[in-house]
Amino acid sequence: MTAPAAMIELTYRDAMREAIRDALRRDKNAFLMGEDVGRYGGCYAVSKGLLAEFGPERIRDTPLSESGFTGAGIGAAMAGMRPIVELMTVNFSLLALDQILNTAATVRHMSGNQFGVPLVIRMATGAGRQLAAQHSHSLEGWYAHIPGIKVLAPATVEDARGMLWTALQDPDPVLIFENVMLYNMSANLAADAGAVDIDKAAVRRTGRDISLITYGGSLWKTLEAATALAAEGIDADVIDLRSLRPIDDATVMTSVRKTRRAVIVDEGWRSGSLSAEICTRIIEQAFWELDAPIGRVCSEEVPIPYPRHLEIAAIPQVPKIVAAAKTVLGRA
Amino acid sequence: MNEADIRTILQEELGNVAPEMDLQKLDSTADLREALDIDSMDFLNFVVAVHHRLGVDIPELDYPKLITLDRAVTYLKGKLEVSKS
Amino acid sequence: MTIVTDKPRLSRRHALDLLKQMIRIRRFEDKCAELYTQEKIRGFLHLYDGEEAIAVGVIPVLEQRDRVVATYREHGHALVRGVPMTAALAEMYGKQEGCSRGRGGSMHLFDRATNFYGGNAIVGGGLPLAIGLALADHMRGDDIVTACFFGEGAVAEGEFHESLNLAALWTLPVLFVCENNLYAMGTALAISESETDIQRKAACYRIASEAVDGMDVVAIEAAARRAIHAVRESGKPYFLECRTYRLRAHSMFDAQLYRDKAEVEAWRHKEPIVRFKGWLEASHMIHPDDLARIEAEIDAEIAEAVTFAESGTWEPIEQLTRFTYADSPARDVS
Amino acid sequence: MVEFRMPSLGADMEAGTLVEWLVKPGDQVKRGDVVAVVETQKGAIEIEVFETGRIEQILVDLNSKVPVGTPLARIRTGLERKAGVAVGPVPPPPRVAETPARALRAAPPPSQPATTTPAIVRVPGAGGRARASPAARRLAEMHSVDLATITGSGPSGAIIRADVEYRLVAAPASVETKRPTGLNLDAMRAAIAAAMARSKREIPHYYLEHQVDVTSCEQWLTRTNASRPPDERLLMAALAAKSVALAARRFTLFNGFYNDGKYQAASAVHLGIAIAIRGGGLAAPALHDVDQMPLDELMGRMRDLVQRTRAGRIRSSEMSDSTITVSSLGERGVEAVHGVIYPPQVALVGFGKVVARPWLVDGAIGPRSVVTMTLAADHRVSDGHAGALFLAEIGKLLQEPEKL
Repeated sequence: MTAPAAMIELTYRDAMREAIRDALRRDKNAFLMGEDVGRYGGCYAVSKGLLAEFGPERIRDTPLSESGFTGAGIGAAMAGMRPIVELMTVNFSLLALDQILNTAATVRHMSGNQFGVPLVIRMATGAGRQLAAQHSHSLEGWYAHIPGIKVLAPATVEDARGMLWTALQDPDPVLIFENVMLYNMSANLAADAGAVDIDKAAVRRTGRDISLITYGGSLWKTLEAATALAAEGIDADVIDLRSLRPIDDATVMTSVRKTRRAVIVDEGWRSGSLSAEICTRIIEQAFWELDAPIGRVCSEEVPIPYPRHLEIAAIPQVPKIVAAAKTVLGRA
Repeated sequence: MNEADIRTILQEELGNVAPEMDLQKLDSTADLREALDIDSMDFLNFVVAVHHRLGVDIPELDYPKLITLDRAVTYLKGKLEVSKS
Repeated sequence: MTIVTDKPRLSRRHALDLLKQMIRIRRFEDKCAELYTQEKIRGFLHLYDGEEAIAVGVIPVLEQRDRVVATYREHGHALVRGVPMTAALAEMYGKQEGCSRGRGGSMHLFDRATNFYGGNAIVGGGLPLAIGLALADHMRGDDIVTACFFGEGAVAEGEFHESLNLAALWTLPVLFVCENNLYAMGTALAISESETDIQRKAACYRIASEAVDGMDVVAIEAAARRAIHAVRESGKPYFLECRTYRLRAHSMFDAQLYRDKAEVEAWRHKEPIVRFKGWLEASHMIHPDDLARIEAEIDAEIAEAVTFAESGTWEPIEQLTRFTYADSPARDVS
Repeated sequence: MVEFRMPSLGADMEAGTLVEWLVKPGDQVKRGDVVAVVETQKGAIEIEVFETGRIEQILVDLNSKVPVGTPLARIRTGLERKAGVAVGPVPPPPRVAETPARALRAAPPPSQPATTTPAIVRVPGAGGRARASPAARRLAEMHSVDLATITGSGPSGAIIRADVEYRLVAAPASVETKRPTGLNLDAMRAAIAAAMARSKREIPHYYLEHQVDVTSCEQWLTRTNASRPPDERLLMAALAAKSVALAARRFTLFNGFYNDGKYQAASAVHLGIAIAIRGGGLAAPALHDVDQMPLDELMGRMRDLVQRTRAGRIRSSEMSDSTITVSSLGERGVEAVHGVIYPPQVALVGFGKVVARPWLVDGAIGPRSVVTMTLAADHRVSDGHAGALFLAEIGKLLQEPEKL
């Protein structure tokens, strides 16, 4: 039995920075490009200190030209580089949606497999910092709709540390969504923690009575809700999707077939959301095992408001998750 | 799925096929056709139900092994073991 | 016709080759139009009649290792760059023998062998792509030039300005070739741009630029030699505005309500093939049988391409999802 | 000679209106010349010709709207076609109706799996738990019905609401008392008595008997059932019923109703199946159009009918419109049954039990399986001779079970 690896405590932000540093050290073709990633140290301080270590060529500040530098990332990837494009937040990614959809996701199929785009795009997502409507979107579901790209939602420090390297090895574009509320979260991690898989969901808590299915920033609220439910004798399975495209159906269905009840927690707006897709898949694949309609806890269908009390009311919270679970269990 | 389970399932299905009869007094060694006045149609319905409930195939050649409740239970227990291994 | 004196190398052989390349494009586009009216080619079809001098003048000056990014009006560029006429026509038929496996059609010709990064149907969409290709070469210190072709319509897109800025800011080896044919589909230049002298826009990003008579293949070639040499030496971008004119409609289904016939007729006398052939005849560098030979060779090549496309095969439906991802299995129509 | 046709200028262009000819018969034209102007939804478009030659004849007059591909003029080319290769029509893609993209929305080509909707995964209920729809489960809970005692008729054997409803109709009381209160045997006894009395009073019965070799039926049944799961297996009763129905369609004197002093032949064959109910009781519900019913379907319906009759779940509509009845005493009865006709019907065919008999086959004696078939018929409508032919026909049909 070798001695257990030394454990270190680090934040989600530190873990992502370490992932970038590790990638750039191991692959000379890898480089980071985005607004304020260099001298400013990154809007969320993820890339702080990297400029000094790797220089301006590989920690490349860009003008505010999301379509331009995202397209540049795509071109560089097609020519053999391994770019990590940081789009600061999903809110600004809308200006690069054409490059992501019409070129990155499409060129391999449309060119008859002559050109691929081994590119990683990282962006922050989610509400909770009172940034109001234009800076608080959760649009992972939009991107998870597009064939040709993969979409990840690291919710834990371990995933923040481990997903990037695996994503960089993928021959196709991979989008990584980092919920803004997670950057300051800290956890213990093995000092030598490395790459993790990017296509399997994880069972973060096991229980027999109900399946709570979620991803990204909502994971921790869901786990808190599961603890509250346990106090009332309700034992919940908590599934962290980790990959939003492809979705790990097998893990979801195994859980639902066991518990026969499900609640999906998704910070996107309800209509046409990722939770709607997961609901449909459960009905298609596990209808005969269900004992109650599937519950959903999503953001209210409103532009996210500035005032704190309204923002809290607008997005999923622990009490809402607990209530939804009890309704599904017929014990509301 | 032990013997008792199989026996209850068989009794329930016999109840479906011959609802008019009172199964409590059924002698488990008696020929079902006599005891419950079962004809070939009833017997086929019985085989169909057991097939669905236990998921085992029952070829026509094995029908004689289901003539009494006890023999049916032993036969089906053997079949279930085979299909599980 | 400006006779550029510092042009020692306009040998007869080279002149005939330039003429043949232009006629080859013109007759290929003509055959595409015919095949479109017979419903063999579907979708959108944008033909290059009148602008041939630009592709023929610029692309041969590039090296094999250089990269080319074009637009949906890219038949001429593809042919001159070396995409086989058979594969290009089969692509327009939608056959899997096409250069993009039949999946792209006329607007999306791709060819890895010649570093031809496609047609792109999004106006301006190719510019950031070209920036990225050049960024990779720049970071690796590779002596490679990326030539990026686009129409004057792209100038109105944000991506045009973002890309020129990045190219200059990061010293990227990009040759921007603007094919200014005066019309963005149905919108004349004068009603879409405040500054219609397109090449002046490059100055805002400190990019060297010049405008060239797009109807003079010799002038284009000379400018291309200068531009590509400059890009290769300095690693800096260069902006070439080629002033040309589109003789056919924007696409096949266009009543051309936005311009009058007299204007089009006027340009027919100034188009690159008429001018270059006239100049060659005046300077006795071409004999009548040269032309006959050139046309016969081209017609034979076109006939072979049509036969190749006609006998091409449809990609099986089972392959539908293949290459959505690098490793997606063939039979996965979920 | 070549035809100049209305060109297609776009996928969404079905037709064009020729508004101007720029050439006339006799004019010389060459490839690329503009020869006409066509009005489309996008405006007037000049049309070029791709042939070189002389206009022979104009085929379409001005301002007529014609579909794409319509010949507009004939051109005498005279010389071999210079540039073009005889461009034959592109063989339409084997499975792709129109352009590949549109085909995806067309019916999926045959070679593809029938539909691309993900099949609902048929996973056996986890842990032996009955697979039931929410609707079925809720109803069962309301009436404390044990789902495990119900065989489902839903997809892949799942229990659906209708299955629970049936169970409730049959035994609304608690499970222990096995007597189906839905079935009032005394009332039934009275009804049978009345019918039989009326039949004997009004109908001059005559009886015929006919022994039939059913060995080929038995062998065919054994062979057929060997490869079938239980719920698709067939029984002799089904062969008997089908042969009676087929014969009844031909011998119309035995398939109809006698009312108010006259006989009315029935247009269809609704076969009454006589089913004995344990503890006394008899019912003969009808199966409709048995003569046109495939054997497998007939067997399924007979099994369902027997089970529902025993459980007292027969709809009144099923009781009244038989056109002829067949009665079989099953394996443990006697060789022959001379039944009583159910008024207003005019015939009843009976089947005794199948017995092994020495039988003359091609001159040699050998063991054969034999059944005694009987006919009770209404002498007001038919005579013995017709009855004999009717019975013989049934016997003949039973010699070729595979044709039933």
